[in-house]
Amino acid sequence: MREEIMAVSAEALVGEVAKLKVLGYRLVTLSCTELDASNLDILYHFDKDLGLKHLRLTAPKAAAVPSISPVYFAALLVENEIQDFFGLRFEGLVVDYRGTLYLEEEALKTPYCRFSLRSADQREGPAAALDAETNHPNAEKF
Amino acid sequence: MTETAVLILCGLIAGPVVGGLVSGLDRILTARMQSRIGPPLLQPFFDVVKLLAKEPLVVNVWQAFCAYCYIAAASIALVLFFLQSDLLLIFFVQAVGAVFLVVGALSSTSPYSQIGAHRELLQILSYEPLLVLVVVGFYLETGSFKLTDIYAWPHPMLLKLPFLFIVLGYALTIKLRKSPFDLSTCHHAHQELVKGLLTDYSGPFLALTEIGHWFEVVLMLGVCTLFWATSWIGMAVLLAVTYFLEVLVDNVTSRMNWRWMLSYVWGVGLTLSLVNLIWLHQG
Amino acid sequence: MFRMTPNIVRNLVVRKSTRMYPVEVREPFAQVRGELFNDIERCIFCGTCEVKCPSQCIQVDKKACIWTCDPFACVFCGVCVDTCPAKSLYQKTKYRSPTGERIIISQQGQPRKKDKAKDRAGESGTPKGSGEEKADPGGDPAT
Amino acid sequence: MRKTVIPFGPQHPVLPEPIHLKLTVEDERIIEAIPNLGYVHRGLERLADIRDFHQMIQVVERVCGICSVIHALCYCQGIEEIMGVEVPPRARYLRVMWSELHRIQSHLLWLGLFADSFGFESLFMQFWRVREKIMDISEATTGNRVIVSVNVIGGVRRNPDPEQIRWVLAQIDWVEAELQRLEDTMLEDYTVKKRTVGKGVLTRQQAYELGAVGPVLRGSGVAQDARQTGYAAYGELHFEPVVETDGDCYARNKVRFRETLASIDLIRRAIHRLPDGEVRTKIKGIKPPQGETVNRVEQPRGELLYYLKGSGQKTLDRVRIRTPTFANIPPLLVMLPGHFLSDVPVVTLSIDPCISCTER
Repeated sequence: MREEIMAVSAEALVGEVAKLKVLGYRLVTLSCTELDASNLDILYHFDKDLGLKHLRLTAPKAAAVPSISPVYFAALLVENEIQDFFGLRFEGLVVDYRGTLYLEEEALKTPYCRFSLRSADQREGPAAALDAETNHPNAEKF
Repeated sequence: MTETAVLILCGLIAGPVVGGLVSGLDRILTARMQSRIGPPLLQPFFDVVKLLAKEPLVVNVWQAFCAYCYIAAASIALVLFFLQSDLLLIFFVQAVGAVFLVVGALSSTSPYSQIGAHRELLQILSYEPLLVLVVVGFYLETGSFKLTDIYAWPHPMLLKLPFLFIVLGYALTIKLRKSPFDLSTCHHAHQELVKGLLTDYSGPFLALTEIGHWFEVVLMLGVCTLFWATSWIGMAVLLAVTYFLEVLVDNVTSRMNWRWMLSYVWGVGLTLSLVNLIWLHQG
Repeated sequence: MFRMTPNIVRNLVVRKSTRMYPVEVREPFAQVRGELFNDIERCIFCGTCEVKCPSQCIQVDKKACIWTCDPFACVFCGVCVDTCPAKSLYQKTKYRSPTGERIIISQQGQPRKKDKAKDRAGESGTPKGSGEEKADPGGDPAT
Repeated sequence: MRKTVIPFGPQHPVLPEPIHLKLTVEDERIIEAIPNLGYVHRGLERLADIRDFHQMIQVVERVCGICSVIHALCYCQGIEEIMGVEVPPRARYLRVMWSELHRIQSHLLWLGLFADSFGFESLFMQFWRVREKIMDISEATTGNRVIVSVNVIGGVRRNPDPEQIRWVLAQIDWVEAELQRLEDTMLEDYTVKKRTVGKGVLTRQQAYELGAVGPVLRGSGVAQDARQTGYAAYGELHFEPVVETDGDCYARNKVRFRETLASIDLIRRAIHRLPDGEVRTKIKGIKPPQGETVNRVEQPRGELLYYLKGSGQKTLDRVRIRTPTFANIPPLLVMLPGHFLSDVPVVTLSIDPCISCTER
């Protein structure tokens, strides 16, 4: 890629993003790619005066990633989308569809992952129940 | 007695036939104004026949009842007009029909239908006072509410009531469901309320409301003829010009909202009526 | 308020923009990518079109020399025509007319031999003299 | 009146495409709008796993019918960048010509739909009548009307001859004349202004922070247009973005109308400077793309972003498409509350929603 890419860790992510916002950057979007069976690669694209800047986060599928939607409201749709398609959890989403933005309740999760496809009945297990408990309170509304 | 029977029959036939033809002409003229070829003249009849042939499906029985009441009231109003009855009575019967249409829409739970019904009530609220003022104008000029007396009046009414004719034009635009007043429902179901008031009417009952609408169109055009009742040619020319202008206005304006309609129709309509009435009174 | 009026009045007098479509059809432009045809006599059954087609609407049976196309899956992109080495594929300038039945175009060709055999057999039944194309109504959507 | 929830869509006659908005209304006034997507989701990004990188051109064209050339252009530019393919100058100019033709037809389509959203049917018909001419130009020069399939990796597939170019110029003159006839109505008519001025206001600050793109962003006074980066031949055509400052539906309407005229101008300039020569670089023998890139172009609806990643195989590892409508939905959610139900179509259409794009 021609532009500058900066690697970030999950802990430092929100801080870095907030810094970029102060500098006057605009969130373009997030791109998620599956690297292997347990890792995802998330690129955060930012733009200022037609120049791009990227943050790269390598996220394990099992762990949740802090949401940047409290900083950039515009991130809510794309984070929900990644949640739908890659099964990654984002913590602290301003509007959390809980994986139903695109998919129906009964649909298989993670349709965009090549390496693993969690089946529907697996989702019903205790892990899913735990997921539901720790969800954002806003989620009840939708 | 036979004369009365013939007149009643005339009214009952003229409503659907003339109304449908006017509607067909309207569609052709609109198409030409938009540089299209448009449908054949008889298309409205084809549409209605197709609707009548459909399986009746009702949201609830009330709605079906209301559709029958609406067409009954609309046809009675037109028959009364053919019988040269009292203008006030005619408008009263017509208003009853309009209200039944609203009640039918309110009886369903669809939000589109509900909001459409509310808007229709607001429309009735805007045009009914204007119609009453037009009738008052006739009374001040001729001294009677009877149609026989108005038709017998020797001078064309338009020369004495020009502003009231414009006011009637507003009412006509609302009644014909044309832009900028096609708020509660419009002819092509392409607005934010889908088909608004008529969303939940379907099949034969939608056909009934359409035929009822034709009766009302003929009635309103009949009221327009009162403004040049002295000669047939005058009547025809007046009707043609009025309807052409209606279609033209429909094609050069966008749909407005009901707040604008209330303020504009009442503001301009009432002012024009008052000016005309005062002028009549002075003269 | 009535700024649209001149346009409206003008439309009343100038020619209409629409036409009575199925009755009156405009002349197609010269380079239009319309319906896809295979000149089966020139086809060498190499299978390039099958590989290149983005909508995978073409199947080529190299051994039996059968060229099959699902015209309903074709997206008229013309990639097969561009890449055909034998130039046997071509597109007419007319579009396929609407139909109520699903059809699969299946053409039987001859393997390329030194001596040109003139007679070709249809795949099954309905042997058309020209052997141009055969439509199986309600054929199995093989794609 | 108590609170009512109105299901606006997914099948609604005013909306050309299926987006579902749950509108909570109180007395016809919107309190809250919640979108729901997924009605036309086709998973085209995943198709990259089974279609090779040449076939993906036809796939990405189908992300959105209205801006197919520009999708293919963005994709091809990305692949060309990874593979290091140089595009011949004539092809770059032709790409500009077809992109701008597509922008015109998309804007004309939108102008018509926008007129329809406030119930101005005859204006709708007029814009679509003019648009038909652009479709004819597309059909005559590329072979297809909407999804024209003219871009390939390394150039373009059609090379119009001088006579065809002259014909295009004549047709474009006709389009410009017709548009000027409609300008007065679209921008000055009392009823049109009444329905659009002050509706759906988005301040400069809001538009920038919510990530709005395209005419929504430029209607709020931010002069940002991906064409300024000078991709294809835009760098040589002295491109200037069209900007309005009011940030309401009327401003966006005006931006799109002026952009349509600007596009006509750009086509003229591109044709005027059209160089001779080849239109396609042969890429036989070059290895399939290996590496990643982000490419941005300007669609009629706004900035389009492609993230492409390949690992030297025939199929790409990842094709990520961020369409402009996707970026414009958060601003829409901010714009809707406070308006009346009758303004919902106007405000919604003012972002030019392309839901098939959004859901890919």
